[in-house]
Amino acid sequence: MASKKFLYVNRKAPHGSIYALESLEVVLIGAAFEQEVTLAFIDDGVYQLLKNQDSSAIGSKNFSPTYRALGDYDVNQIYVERESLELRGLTKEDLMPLTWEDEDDDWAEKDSIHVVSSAELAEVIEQQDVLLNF
Amino acid sequence: MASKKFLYVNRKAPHGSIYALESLEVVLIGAAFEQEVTLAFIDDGVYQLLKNQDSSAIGSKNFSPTYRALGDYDVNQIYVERESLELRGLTKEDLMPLTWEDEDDDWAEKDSIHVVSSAELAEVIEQQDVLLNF
Amino acid sequence: MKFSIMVNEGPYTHQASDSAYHFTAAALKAGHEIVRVFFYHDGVNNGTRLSIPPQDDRNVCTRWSELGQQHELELILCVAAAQRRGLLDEDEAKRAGKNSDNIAPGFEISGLGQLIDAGIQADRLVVFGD
Amino acid sequence: MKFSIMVNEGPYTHQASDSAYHFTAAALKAGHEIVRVFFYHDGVNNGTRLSIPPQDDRNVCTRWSELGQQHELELILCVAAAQRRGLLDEDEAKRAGKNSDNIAPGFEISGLGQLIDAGIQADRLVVFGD
Amino acid sequence: MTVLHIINKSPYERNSLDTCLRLARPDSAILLIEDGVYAVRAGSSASATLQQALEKHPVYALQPDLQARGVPTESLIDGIKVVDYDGFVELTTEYEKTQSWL
Amino acid sequence: MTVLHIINKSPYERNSLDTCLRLARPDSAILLIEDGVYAVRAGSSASATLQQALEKHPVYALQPDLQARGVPTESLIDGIKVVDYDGFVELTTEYEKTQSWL
Repeated sequence: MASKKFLYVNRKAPHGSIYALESLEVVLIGAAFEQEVTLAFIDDGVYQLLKNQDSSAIGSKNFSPTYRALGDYDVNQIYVERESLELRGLTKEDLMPLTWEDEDDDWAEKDSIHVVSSAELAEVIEQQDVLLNF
Repeated sequence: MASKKFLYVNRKAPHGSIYALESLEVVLIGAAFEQEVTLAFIDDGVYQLLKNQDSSAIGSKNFSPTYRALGDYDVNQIYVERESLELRGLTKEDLMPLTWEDEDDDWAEKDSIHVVSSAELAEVIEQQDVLLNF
Repeated sequence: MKFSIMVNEGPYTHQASDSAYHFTAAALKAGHEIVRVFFYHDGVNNGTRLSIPPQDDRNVCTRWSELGQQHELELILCVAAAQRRGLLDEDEAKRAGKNSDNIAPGFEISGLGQLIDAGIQADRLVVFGD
Repeated sequence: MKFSIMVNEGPYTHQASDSAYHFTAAALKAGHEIVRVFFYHDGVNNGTRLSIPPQDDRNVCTRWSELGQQHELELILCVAAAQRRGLLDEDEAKRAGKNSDNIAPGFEISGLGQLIDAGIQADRLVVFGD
Repeated sequence: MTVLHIINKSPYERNSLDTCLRLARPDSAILLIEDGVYAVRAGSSASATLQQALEKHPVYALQPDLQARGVPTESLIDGIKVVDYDGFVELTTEYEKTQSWL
Repeated sequence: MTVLHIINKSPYERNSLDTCLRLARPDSAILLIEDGVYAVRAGSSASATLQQALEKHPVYALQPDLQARGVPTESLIDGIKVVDYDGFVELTTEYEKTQSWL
């Protein structure tokens, strides 16, 4: 079966609704399918990657640490739209560091997060075969 | 039991979601309770009152004519925010005519819809006892 | 003070039910009276006894049942909203010729009039939704 | 052409399920193949057999069942999403010690892998949601 | 690959149309469905945004959703094409993939 | 009667905060909960709106929701008061009714 390029488009804030958590569940399952996987975080979706999230006081599942495991699942193409960050007064430093180890480069630790312009993200979208929207 | 002033605040467009229809169901039931009832239509809520809605082609319940029955249930205080209409390129003429018959004025037919400014609507909100939000 | 609570969204999907739960628990702790918790729109989905959340997550539905039993709360699902969405008690299931029902202990199905009445009886009605 | 459809919202509350239904019916009418309809998030609530809509309204859940049986469609409810929200088939109900189940004829509960597979198998995946 | 962008939200309620326009490339089209069709009315504050969209993309609106909402065809901004569900299906075959801005 | 206005939506996603400010009278207060708390961050594009709000109304934000979302207390615009669920209940008793801008 030919490999397809899957893009997960995340546009919703976490905690207020379940879309972020259930999107992450698809990504983790999907990682087993040997397709090319890319994640995009746009609009309020960028809030999913904020540091220091701790949902213990609202009693819901604390899924924020799971993003850091994505690298181990070979999910390391993570695009964040710069315009969305800027509008919200955020920079890359406000996001969790997400990294992966490059097998082909002596397991060097590399950054999974690419902060890109709208124009660059539009190209990423263009290259995909399947778009899943959350 | 003391009579209370109930305000139904409608801010969502009809058809895309069920809130408008289920709000109307509360209003109709509530009309039997002998409380003072006022309806406010703000933001996309003003679309609920547009003329010529016909949901037959999407196969969902065509509840738009029900608004015209509100007068018969003594629901005749209907406030529409002017700013919300204007932003959407609408005027009162785009809305269904909603009327009631005034028992104390020889059953004269009167207009139920009051198009008001934000400031006037703020005063209407101020006067209420219970706010129900849809 | 007397509170009524309205919950407009189902379990897990929106935070509304969680926020309403924490608010209700805090109000009870502060000694306030809860006249009624009224579940409307998708809120009726909080009343299912068939939910099986993951073990590392809270059980939204059971939690309402337990708070209800502990404090003798009225947990009311709107009948019209519930029927549309497939939430039934034993009586209604029987009446409609359905071979099973799914509402959880402590929840009751009743009419929309209970919402208006909740607004009349309480000093404050607080609405949680999407 | 081969289509897969994803439905992310429950019956009645959002139009997503209606739009997906009309789209699927139109695609079938045009001679296209539907690989699978995958119900996720609150979309799993479309799979209940306990819904009793008012007589003057469409029956969203039954309509999916019927379209499915007519065209031998795969109507898949995501198991994780379904368990959270209280949608169970007989096997799962038994396994979890629940005394009733509620899924409608024609619907099947399966894993999230079926969504990925739907994306792989189909020429087009169309998503309907809120 | 060409994209059919699907917008189902009112432009007054959500930012999906704006975000779509920021990220849609010239060879892609826009389809307004559900509450997305409220954007089509000439003389509304969303019409400037839609005019902009029309300069770069074909824009379609779903007839059954217009009809349900009482948006008259004669109120439509010039250039918007109206389709039914059959046309919706056809559009998804003409473009290589769909992006639903939920 | 005084009103406690409750905002549970992100200012980037919905217009509830803007509408609330248009319709809130001076003797009313604003409480940000759930995704509404994203409005509090100094230096964001919503901060101008919130500054405006603070000139007319007491503004509160719910601590458990700030914490869940990783919004640090030191990033808050000056003047916003932080409350927990007990404080939320207290606020609803201090104001004569609540308006949830769903």
